[in-house]
Amino acid sequence: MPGPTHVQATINGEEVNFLCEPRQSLLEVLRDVLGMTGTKEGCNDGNCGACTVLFDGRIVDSCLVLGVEIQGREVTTIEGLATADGLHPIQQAFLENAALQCGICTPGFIVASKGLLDEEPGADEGRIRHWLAGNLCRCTGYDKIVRAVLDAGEKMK
Amino acid sequence: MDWIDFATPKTISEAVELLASKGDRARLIAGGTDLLVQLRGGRRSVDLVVDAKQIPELNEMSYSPQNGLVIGAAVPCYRIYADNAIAEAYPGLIDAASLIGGIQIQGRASLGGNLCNAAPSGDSIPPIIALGGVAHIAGSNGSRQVAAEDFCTGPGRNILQDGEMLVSINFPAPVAHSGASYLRFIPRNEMDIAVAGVGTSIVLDESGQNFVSARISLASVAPIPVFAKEAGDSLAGKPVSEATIQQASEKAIAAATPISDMRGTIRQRNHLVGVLTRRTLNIAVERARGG
Amino acid sequence: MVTVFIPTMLQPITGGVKQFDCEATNLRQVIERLDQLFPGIKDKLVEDGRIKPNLAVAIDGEVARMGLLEKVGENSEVHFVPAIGGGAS
Amino acid sequence: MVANIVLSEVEYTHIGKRPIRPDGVDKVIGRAQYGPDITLKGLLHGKVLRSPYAHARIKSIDTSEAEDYPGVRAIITAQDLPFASLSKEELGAGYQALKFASDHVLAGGKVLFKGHPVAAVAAANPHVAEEAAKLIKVEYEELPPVMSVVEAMADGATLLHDDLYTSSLGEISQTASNVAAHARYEKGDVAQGFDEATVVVEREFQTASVHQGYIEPHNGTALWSADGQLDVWCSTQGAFTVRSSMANVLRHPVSKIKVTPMEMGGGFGGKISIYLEPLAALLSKKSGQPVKLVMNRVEVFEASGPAAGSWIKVKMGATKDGKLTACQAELALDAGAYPGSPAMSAAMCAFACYDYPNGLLDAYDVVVNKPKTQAYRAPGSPQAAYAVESVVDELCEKLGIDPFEFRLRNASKEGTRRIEGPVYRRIGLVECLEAARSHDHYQTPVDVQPSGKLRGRGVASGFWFNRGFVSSCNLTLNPDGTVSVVMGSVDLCGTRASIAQQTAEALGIAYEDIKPSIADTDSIGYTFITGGSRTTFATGLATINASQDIKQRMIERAAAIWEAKVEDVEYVDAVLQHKSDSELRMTFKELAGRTLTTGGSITAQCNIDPPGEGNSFAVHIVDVEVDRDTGKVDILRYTAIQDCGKAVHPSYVEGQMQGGAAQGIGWALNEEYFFNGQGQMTNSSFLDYRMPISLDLPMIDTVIVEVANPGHPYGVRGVGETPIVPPLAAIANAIYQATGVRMQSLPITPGKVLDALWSQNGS
Repeated sequence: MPGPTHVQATINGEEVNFLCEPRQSLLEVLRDVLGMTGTKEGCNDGNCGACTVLFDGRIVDSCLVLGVEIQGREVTTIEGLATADGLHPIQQAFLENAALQCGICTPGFIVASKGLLDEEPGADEGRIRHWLAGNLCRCTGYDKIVRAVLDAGEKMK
Repeated sequence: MDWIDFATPKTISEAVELLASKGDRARLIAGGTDLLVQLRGGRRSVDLVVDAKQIPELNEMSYSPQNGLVIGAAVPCYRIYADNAIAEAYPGLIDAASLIGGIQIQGRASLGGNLCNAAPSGDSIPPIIALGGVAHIAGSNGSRQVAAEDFCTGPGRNILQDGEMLVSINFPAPVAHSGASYLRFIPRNEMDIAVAGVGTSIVLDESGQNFVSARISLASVAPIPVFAKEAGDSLAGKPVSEATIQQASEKAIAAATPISDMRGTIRQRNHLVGVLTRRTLNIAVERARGG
Repeated sequence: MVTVFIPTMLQPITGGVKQFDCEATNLRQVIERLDQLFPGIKDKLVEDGRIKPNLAVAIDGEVARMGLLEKVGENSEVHFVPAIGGGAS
Repeated sequence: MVANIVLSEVEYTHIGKRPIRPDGVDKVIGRAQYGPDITLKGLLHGKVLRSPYAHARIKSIDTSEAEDYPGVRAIITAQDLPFASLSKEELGAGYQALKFASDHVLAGGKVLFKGHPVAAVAAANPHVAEEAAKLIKVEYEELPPVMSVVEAMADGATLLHDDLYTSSLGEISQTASNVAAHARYEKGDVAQGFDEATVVVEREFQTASVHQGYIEPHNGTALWSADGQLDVWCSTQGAFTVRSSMANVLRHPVSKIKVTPMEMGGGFGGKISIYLEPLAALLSKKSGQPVKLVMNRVEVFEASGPAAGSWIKVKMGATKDGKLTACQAELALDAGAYPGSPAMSAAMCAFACYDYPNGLLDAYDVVVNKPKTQAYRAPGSPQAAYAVESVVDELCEKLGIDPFEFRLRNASKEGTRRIEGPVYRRIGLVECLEAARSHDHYQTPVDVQPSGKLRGRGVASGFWFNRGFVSSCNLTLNPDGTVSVVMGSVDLCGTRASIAQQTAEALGIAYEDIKPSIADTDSIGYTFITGGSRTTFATGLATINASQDIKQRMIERAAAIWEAKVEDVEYVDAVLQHKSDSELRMTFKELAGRTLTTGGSITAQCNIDPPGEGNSFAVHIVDVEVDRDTGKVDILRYTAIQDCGKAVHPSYVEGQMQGGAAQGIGWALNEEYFFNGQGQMTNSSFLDYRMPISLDLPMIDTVIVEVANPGHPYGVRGVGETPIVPPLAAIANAIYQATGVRMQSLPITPGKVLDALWSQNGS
């Protein structure tokens, strides 16, 4: 059995080097290797979206990406959204609209919403609901989440 | 998950060599949205995972009204539906590419992977079959081409031999007055496995009132995706009418051999094949008349 | 007088008596009085000196929180009800 | 368009406002530490080996090969639990309870559900632990599984437990049975009641097992030190419940167990029981290192606690004027592998919305070969309401009376005696029914039907107790004039905010000046779980009481500083002032700044087990569309109306109502445990266990009806349970209006709708 693989990637704008086993998912690498636990595991099979990250600007489930696959690529996680100037407009909108209850799905929803609003800040309710179909929330019934994303879109226009 | 090795070949020949060296203990990964779940759940076991995404031919996507469409085996769904020319020429394919999983999955999952995974419920397979897709295969003994309807051989099994890989799926250029559609029935509105799915592709005559030809393919109603040839053939030369469409839907039902399981019963699935055949034919006719 | 309502399933012990009035200042006394009149009923309600774990006692509509020490008022109503588990959100 | 309405009678400064929650920022930037996020020096990772069978005897377990596997540090089986070495005599009356609790954690002689833990491994990383677990050899003797209450209660049914007898309020059956308990409630004379009725409807209903579906999997991390100190970190609704359950199963003193509750990724009642925590503890004890276990999603479905499946028969009679004459129900709820289904609370909730003269209820707690059921939002009440509210709908139809009119004629109100005895105090059911009837949703006709689609509207009501239970709060006045509130209640969804608001209101200071936090079990008085819609009410009372204490201490301190009499000083709007000398005046912050030099900190604490439960009622209205060709049901419009008492933070109250409704919609339409013939769950993933996704739901309108609870100074009742009660029946009733078919089995899947439509057409 050979040893772990060296991977170099850009995560949240910074160059990162790490060792991982090929069988470790990007989610495991983020959480267990790099200590970035903001990305959450809900199902580990691509059906809940809690582990959503941006991979070269596209949203993906990080449980369905191998850590070795991000060699030379760019990843953005929930930890990369707020800046020294403050929260990202989507984060602020989630707070103001009470769009989180337990909060476990929240990082995934916020990152997924960023993937949409960066391209389509004017997305309407139907478009938002369709875009977020891969993100499960069990607390809110989605109502306040959709309102928060609509609200954030207004601010990002 | 058990230990795996990971290789990132840059050429088809390199990939073929790697695959050949491990036989059935090696598997090509494109989006990984099926493979990783199967490896993690112990439903599939391999020693070597070979990345398809560094190989240019597998990432190629090209379309011309003359030569048709080539979709590299590793091209993710979102690239297909983001391409306006392709979306316009192959709406039936777009129907499927935009409903596999959610947006996250569509960022990774490929039609090639969907075909190789050979699930009876694979959403893109009926439209690939209906549109006359051909699988271009490379292997240590050279390359070959296989019609999509001959590609799947059983649940999770396909025609690829050890050391062979899918390079691309090629589609003929759409002819005038043609249209296609894919619909599946699921209890939720997305993120679900088809209880039944139907892909249809039709060509109308110039008047738009008669079928010239039709191909119909079914998902989730047999161990493999079904090419319901007789159902499609029954429309050739017939007028577009409720009666002919009804007749074709009955032939589609006759081609289905569903089982009862937790997702649906035999009766429900046969019924749905009829409903979806009628609905997709009507959509396809509308599309054929519209463009 | 404290009014005690006898649960349906204990009425065989009371010979069908559904209600019972007695003088008492706390729950322990209520159950002692009951047991004097209907011997054996205490064993159904109390275990190891405490109200049985699957049982709750409602006094004037409030579930007793002090166990057998719970005070009963002059005109209190006492009901024996099943304990409900922690419902939750 | 109607969205969220709050019907308030009283306005406050902080209560009823919508501030940003104190824990919000950490949760939107990914910094909040949930259970699986914890890491410790030398942390090992565990994996549980689980039974593939629903019912089998364990003949042998061989761990030798796994023990030799490189990287493995510890392996445990039931032999490592204290119960294995305790005799029946030593344990006396507690024998059976401990046996059940211990066997649930790690199977002793028998496995009773697929996923039942049999052994656990700790290793250097989770992959090695998983590989090693596969090397443990277990020999089973398969037994026939018993999967439904109907099967389990049948004569000659296979028994899960040889030593389980039916307990009927202290009476124990003579022979062993799968029925763990039977309860009966009675009032008046039902036979006579039915004789007086013009219309009698009797129907049977079944519901499938469903899961709470929290997104965060169960987890547990433990460090058992050489001196016997056991530290536990986990996601739980109640750290003290975990502590006592651990003490019980591990026979370890509570004083040696410290439980630190992490942030919680959803519970809904499912995160009260212990699962992985004792395994982590035993693995840590054996390995000498901290051990973390996290379930995968399959394990969550197969081996945590779903809500009970049920069989319920309801019979109701009413006069032609629409007055109920008699209500009768038999309710059998499955407990899973060990006793403890919510059958009794289902019975108490069944007719709680109605005032009726004659009633008879029989409730049965029945064991079956499924994972042990747990609470799920108003446990038992949704199943009961599904049956009762469906029958009420049929009565209304037969009598030709509007469903709200019928409910109002028979509504429970202040003074109505519940069948189990207690009398309602001030409740708000009538107000909810009236708000629902006059709501824009009910006043607007159902949209016209597009071709092939059938539309209909349904309504239903529901009830939950909202009992208080024990809570503790410690308040500290900080030198900068802020107040720290330490509580034992974990924060599921805004607890910090609602407690901070109540504290701010009680003290008259700014919401931002309240610093709420949640303590471990060593640092606060006993506090019962966050659940049962009790926390905003009971922990709120604790902080309000402690706040009064803080005020009194501040008055005393001001008096001491001013060398005045305590009774001459008063606290008005967060200002300390002398009643007669207007020169003597200090703001809250000024006095706070002087505390350290005038005698030290001012603190207060309150431990409370409050009376004054604020029963909550809800009424829901739903419009559905049924696809005649596919049987698919879509929710077109949804309105939830509820008496929550005073809504402390209306946004989170609305969130509870919307979330509960969404879960109820899933329960009604698609969610179910699907078992194969061997009793094995076959849909244990979020793909096949179909919880509603964003596209499945419309916006969910709410009306908060604020009928103040007289048992709380601001009128708080609690909210979280009741909203899951009405949706099941409301949707079934709407489907009936759309199709003419009564659906008597949940979930109402497209396949069942098709079958029903086919039978209706006689095809």
